[in-house]
Amino acid sequence: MSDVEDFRARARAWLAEQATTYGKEARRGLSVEDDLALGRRYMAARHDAGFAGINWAVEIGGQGLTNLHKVAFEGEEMAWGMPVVYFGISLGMPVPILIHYGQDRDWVKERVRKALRGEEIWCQLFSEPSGGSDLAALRTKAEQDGNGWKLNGQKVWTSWAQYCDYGVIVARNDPNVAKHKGLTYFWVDMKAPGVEVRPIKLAGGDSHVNEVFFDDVKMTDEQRMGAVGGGFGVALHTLMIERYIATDSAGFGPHLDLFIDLAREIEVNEKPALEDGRIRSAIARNYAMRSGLEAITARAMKMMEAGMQPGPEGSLQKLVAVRSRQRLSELAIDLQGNAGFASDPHAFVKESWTASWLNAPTGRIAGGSDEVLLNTIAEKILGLPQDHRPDKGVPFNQIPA
Amino acid sequence: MSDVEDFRARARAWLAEQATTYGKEARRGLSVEDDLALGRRYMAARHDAGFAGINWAVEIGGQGLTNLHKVAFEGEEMAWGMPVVYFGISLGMPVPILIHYGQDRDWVKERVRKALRGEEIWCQLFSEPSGGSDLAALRTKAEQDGNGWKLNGQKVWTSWAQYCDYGVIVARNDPNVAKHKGLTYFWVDMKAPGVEVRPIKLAGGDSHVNEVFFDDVKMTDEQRMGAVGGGFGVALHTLMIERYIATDSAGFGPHLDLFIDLAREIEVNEKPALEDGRIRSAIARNYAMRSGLEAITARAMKMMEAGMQPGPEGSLQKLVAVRSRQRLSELAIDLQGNAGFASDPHAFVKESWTASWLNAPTGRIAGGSDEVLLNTIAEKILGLPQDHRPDKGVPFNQIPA
Amino acid sequence: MSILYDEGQQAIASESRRVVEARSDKARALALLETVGAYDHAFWQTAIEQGWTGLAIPEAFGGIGLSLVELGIVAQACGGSTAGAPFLTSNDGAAAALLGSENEELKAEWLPRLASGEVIAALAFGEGQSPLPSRPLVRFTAAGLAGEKPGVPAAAHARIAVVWALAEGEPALVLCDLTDVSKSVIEGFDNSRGYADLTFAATPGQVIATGAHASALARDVLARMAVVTAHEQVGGAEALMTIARDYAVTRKAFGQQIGAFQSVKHRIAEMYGLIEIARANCIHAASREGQADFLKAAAAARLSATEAYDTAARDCVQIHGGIGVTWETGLHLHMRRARSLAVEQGNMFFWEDLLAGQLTGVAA
Amino acid sequence: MSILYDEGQQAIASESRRVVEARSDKARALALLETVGAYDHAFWQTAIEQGWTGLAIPEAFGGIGLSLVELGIVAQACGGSTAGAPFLTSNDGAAAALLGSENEELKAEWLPRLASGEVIAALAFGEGQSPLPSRPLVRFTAAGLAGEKPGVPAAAHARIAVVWALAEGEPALVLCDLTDVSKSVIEGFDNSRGYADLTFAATPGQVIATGAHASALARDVLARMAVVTAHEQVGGAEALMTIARDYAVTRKAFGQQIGAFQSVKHRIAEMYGLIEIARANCIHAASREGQADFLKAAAAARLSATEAYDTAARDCVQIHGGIGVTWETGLHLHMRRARSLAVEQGNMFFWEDLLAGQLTGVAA
Repeated sequence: MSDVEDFRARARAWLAEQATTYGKEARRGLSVEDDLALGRRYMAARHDAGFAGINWAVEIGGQGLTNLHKVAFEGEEMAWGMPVVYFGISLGMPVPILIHYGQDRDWVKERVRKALRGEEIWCQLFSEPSGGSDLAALRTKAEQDGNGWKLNGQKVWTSWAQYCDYGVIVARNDPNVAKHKGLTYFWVDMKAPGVEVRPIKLAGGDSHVNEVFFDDVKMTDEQRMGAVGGGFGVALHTLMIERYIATDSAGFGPHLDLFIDLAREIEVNEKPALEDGRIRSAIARNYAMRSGLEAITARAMKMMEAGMQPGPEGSLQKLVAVRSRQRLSELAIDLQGNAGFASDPHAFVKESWTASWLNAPTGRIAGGSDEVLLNTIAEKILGLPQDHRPDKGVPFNQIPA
Repeated sequence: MSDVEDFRARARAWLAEQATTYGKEARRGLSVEDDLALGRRYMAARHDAGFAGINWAVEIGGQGLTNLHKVAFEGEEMAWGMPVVYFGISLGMPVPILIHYGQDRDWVKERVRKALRGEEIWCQLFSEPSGGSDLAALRTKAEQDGNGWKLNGQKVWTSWAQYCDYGVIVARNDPNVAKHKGLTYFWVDMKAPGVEVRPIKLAGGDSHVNEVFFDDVKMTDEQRMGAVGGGFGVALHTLMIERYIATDSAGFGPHLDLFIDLAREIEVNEKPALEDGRIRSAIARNYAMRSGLEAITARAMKMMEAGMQPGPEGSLQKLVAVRSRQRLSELAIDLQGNAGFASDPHAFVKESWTASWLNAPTGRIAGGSDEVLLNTIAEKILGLPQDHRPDKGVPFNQIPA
Repeated sequence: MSILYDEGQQAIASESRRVVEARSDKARALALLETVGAYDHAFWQTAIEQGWTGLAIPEAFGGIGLSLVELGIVAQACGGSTAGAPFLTSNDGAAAALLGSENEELKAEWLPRLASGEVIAALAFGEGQSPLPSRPLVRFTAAGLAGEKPGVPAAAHARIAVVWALAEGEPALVLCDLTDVSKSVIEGFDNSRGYADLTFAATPGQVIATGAHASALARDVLARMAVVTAHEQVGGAEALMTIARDYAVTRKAFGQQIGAFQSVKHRIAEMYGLIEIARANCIHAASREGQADFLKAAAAARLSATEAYDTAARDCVQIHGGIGVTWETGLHLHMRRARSLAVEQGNMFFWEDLLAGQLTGVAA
Repeated sequence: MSILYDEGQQAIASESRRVVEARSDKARALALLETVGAYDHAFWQTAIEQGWTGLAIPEAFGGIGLSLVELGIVAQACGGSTAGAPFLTSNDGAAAALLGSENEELKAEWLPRLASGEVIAALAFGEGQSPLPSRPLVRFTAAGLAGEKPGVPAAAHARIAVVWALAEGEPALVLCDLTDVSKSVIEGFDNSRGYADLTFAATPGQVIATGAHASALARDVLARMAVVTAHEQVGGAEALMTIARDYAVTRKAFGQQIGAFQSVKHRIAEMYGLIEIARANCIHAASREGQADFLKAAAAARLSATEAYDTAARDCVQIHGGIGVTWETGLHLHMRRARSLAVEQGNMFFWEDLLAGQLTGVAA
């Protein structure tokens, strides 16, 4: 048994012990606030047990293990439905960037520890109302203000901002240069005067994303991460930093087994659904897609284990899985006929076809829309030309709105 | 019974009489040359019977009836598999344009009569190797030469050029102006010195399209149609002139009934294919698509009957029907299992699933590719913006090749 | 019946659209999503005022005496604004069932009240996953109706129901008063549709039709409701296409209108294709009311309209990006309605099989 | 068996691709399309020289003793050039069938000749539309084989066949010499595949396996051939993607590379997705040879590889426009091969049902 498999076994044993306290059944019916509180306790326990910051350096408070150990733990953890969703972005992007770019190292170490223990949460303030898929089009201004900076503007789609203590932000420090050149990266105190967070209710009824308004928010120059004007590069680094995350061939929706279980109870035109060619085809095709994605992940793990860089095909996971989840969820609802009208608006997405279907469109947009992912595959992997970009090289304040 | 229905009944009666001489069964197994000869005899008979040039003016040798009469006749004619394919483009675009723009009216009248009787065939010389979907990118040169013109260059995808007597052509008379402004339209004698026709074999094994080379081919100025530099406008007129043509919801492939007949004889996993949900779904979906296209056509006919302009949804016919025919043809082959390997390379496309499948890609490209049709719908009907066009307004000889 | 709308029909189309748009309110619709057991009273009042409730009911019974074509036109307008409750469809379906009855007393009692909108009706045909089971489990005997009908649209608010039941081994359509019937209102993703489970226990009922007559009538009524629903779906799909198009020419990314990107542009063009095919099928089906090929036409309309609405819902949201998935923007009103309408009157499997059966003569 | 190719396997991949590309000839392949009853002798000679014919046959029988993984790698190279004849697949399938036999004499007689490529084998399993009928109509009695096997790949050129037959009411795999068997060579759309109808009449045969052993063995052999074919399909799809990509960056329209249009660009990106999923499934399936989940893995590979090749064929041609449909450009070689490979070893319905059966325990 390899070191990773040994680690995986230890993780599984520990997780099994925690499940009754923190797992899916313990969480059922909790309000978001209570679930978050439970999540903070779980994070503390996870930190105590030595499963936090798995692939981070020991000096900074991590376990000093490999990406492979981290992915193995996450893969195991996912099966239990632990309340970790509030901390995923925090530990996934802002905190690693803070580790890399933060100026006051003692302060950074304290933040890392608190973030790992769920005592503090970080958000990532990138998107803006006018920006969409176009990160470099952002308008939030950071102006020199004495020795520090003054922040004004608006961000949007900021996950869990209403519960966050800190955030990382990209702002425009110079509108007179080409649009991706006039940006600078900072961390910002979410409790500072002038920061206002307004939750956005989404189509599924939940409000885990927010608008965040900055009105003359003061920052010291110590809050700057990276060079003045170097924000776009740091932002790209952020997007690259966590390439090794556990994937889910179900597209973060229900497992195919749940579909089969459902179909087993159902008739199509008064015959068992599982005998119907259309249902059989849906099951078989879905399995083939999922097994392919899982084989891609398994190969990536083997490559990491062998010290190699996994191939770019890993970038297919979200694109393929979430799109497919949307269709399968629709099908599961339709299959049930009039019985499919009933649904619990607060059901878990991985258990309820209705919740999965209602939230699938968000999945196809958040963290890189289908179209952005296709463009990335086409340009970065296949070398196809970039789309027409009339804004290229034009000073930001001269691009027509 | 309306006038059109009366006309349709007469047409049907006449066609039924001709079927044994000219119809599908009479044509089976004929070489292209023999089939063309039969076609010429049919065209003469059709002219004699008063079913030629149905919607053309009496002065020019037509019947002076409406578009509706023409479409009604074509709809009826299609069912018999008459050998008219060689004359479709000739009478559909070049000859109507000749009627509109031809300078010597007596000469024009003679050409019209011979074209209607199948004694002469006209082709349309638009596409060029470097052009693709971009008509205005053509390079064939027409240079002033004394009182006339001298033609040099190459055209491609010219249907039936090897059997043609005349053609209409667009050539570049001025490379120093924007690309769609320097074009002029002519008719050209396909038997003139310097014209060379080379058939192109297509994926299905047939060679009905050609490359045509022009090497110092002389034209008089009487051969010019429209103003010097006005060729792009005349070409667009050509593409618009025959909007009222019979449509085929089968995408010019086999009727859905043939699929049902096939499926009736077949098993899917040792059960009757017609009981399998996948096959039932394919049949039902295909029927729904076809019946929708047919209802669009029927409504367009009613509108024409009422003196109204049919809606733009008619432009969906080829896009939807041919794409769908490609999938259904694949399915029909697959369904047969090992029995589907056998096929006659010279079978009729409307009878043979293999012939239909092999030729479907040509159908999706010829006469406006899927992508061009989608762009046209998006821009012309829905008012969406044009694609980026870096060539716009740039003199032709300054566009990078 | 022509497939070309005449002037009167065109007037109904523009007027119904105008009225529905003027009286629809997104905030009200959004609030209804989170309220179990309520519906849009303002819409129903509008439907009554406009005479839509009696549109296709003969004048002799207090209706306007128009046809399925005109009802379809109004349904399309309602669909465009995700307006209303399912009653427009179900009341007309109940009226169609009654009109097929030979019981003149029953007609005289209920048709005028359906026409006026005073009474709301539900059609309780389905059981399990079948919208019209060949042998329903709900029984009708001398003791009345007994058994359960799950997830019946409009049932939460209906005064009467037309029930598909088995009476002495024979199928029957039975009209019953719901006043004393146990209703369990369903909480779901599109609450204003008034879904409820109905449990009959010694519920008195009156026979509309029995035996082969009942079977044919029930199938025709279901097909009729499917055609009305298909119009509603086309209206919804068309509204989404217009929203998508308007957004695509307004919103800019990377320095240009997003509608200039072919992934957006072609997607909207494909929507247009699906919608025009569905629309043509809908008009055709409405014009074939009472003809031998009505079932085929209804199935074609139903299949293509569902595909159009589902695709438009998916793609319109996707084109909008983040703004498309917010509660307030409300595109999810259409997304939810697309799903509820895809299931009401029978899912795609039912209609595919019915159509394939009609075309091949082979049962599923 | 690891799903990560080791150095040896990577060397086989690059070497087999190099050899196949160097020795493939488009003009020869095009000519074969119009010649009934011929195949690419030059390719087969190459396969023999390279040792591919015995790649997965044990060294004890004159083979190289490698696994399905390596055979898949070679098949992928062949697929990229629409190279070869179906014998690589069928000879290996015949060898696998023999290796599953308990008849050592039979193994000793034929395995070395299959390994050397001296003998070409066909697998005659299918009847009607089933690639493996539960009760074959071909009978094997003391009088020999009797009955017909339609459209057998490779049969036109094969010296021996492994036949799926019924022997005294029990299934059986029977090896027979085709020298005296009546072959009707089929004219079709991909003639180099050597399809022929075989008619057995008192044809002598030797039993490879009978009863449950024969059933399990036949299914395993079919799944094995499906995995080899899936690799060939992935190779073809990948070649088409590369061709499409190269064309999209070279060809210009409206003043820009056509690859800048999202309809082209996204289509190629989608191809990439389908291919990578199919490739991962193929490698996984090859590595599961002999394991309990081999059938599931084979079916997943087969389904995704067929989808990838079919989509790539359709879209690569479409991206090329007119030039894509000419005979000389030859994209139709892939289009035809995509179709023949989609049908050989059983169509999609067969594999969907087999996989669904494995996953649900419910038969079709």
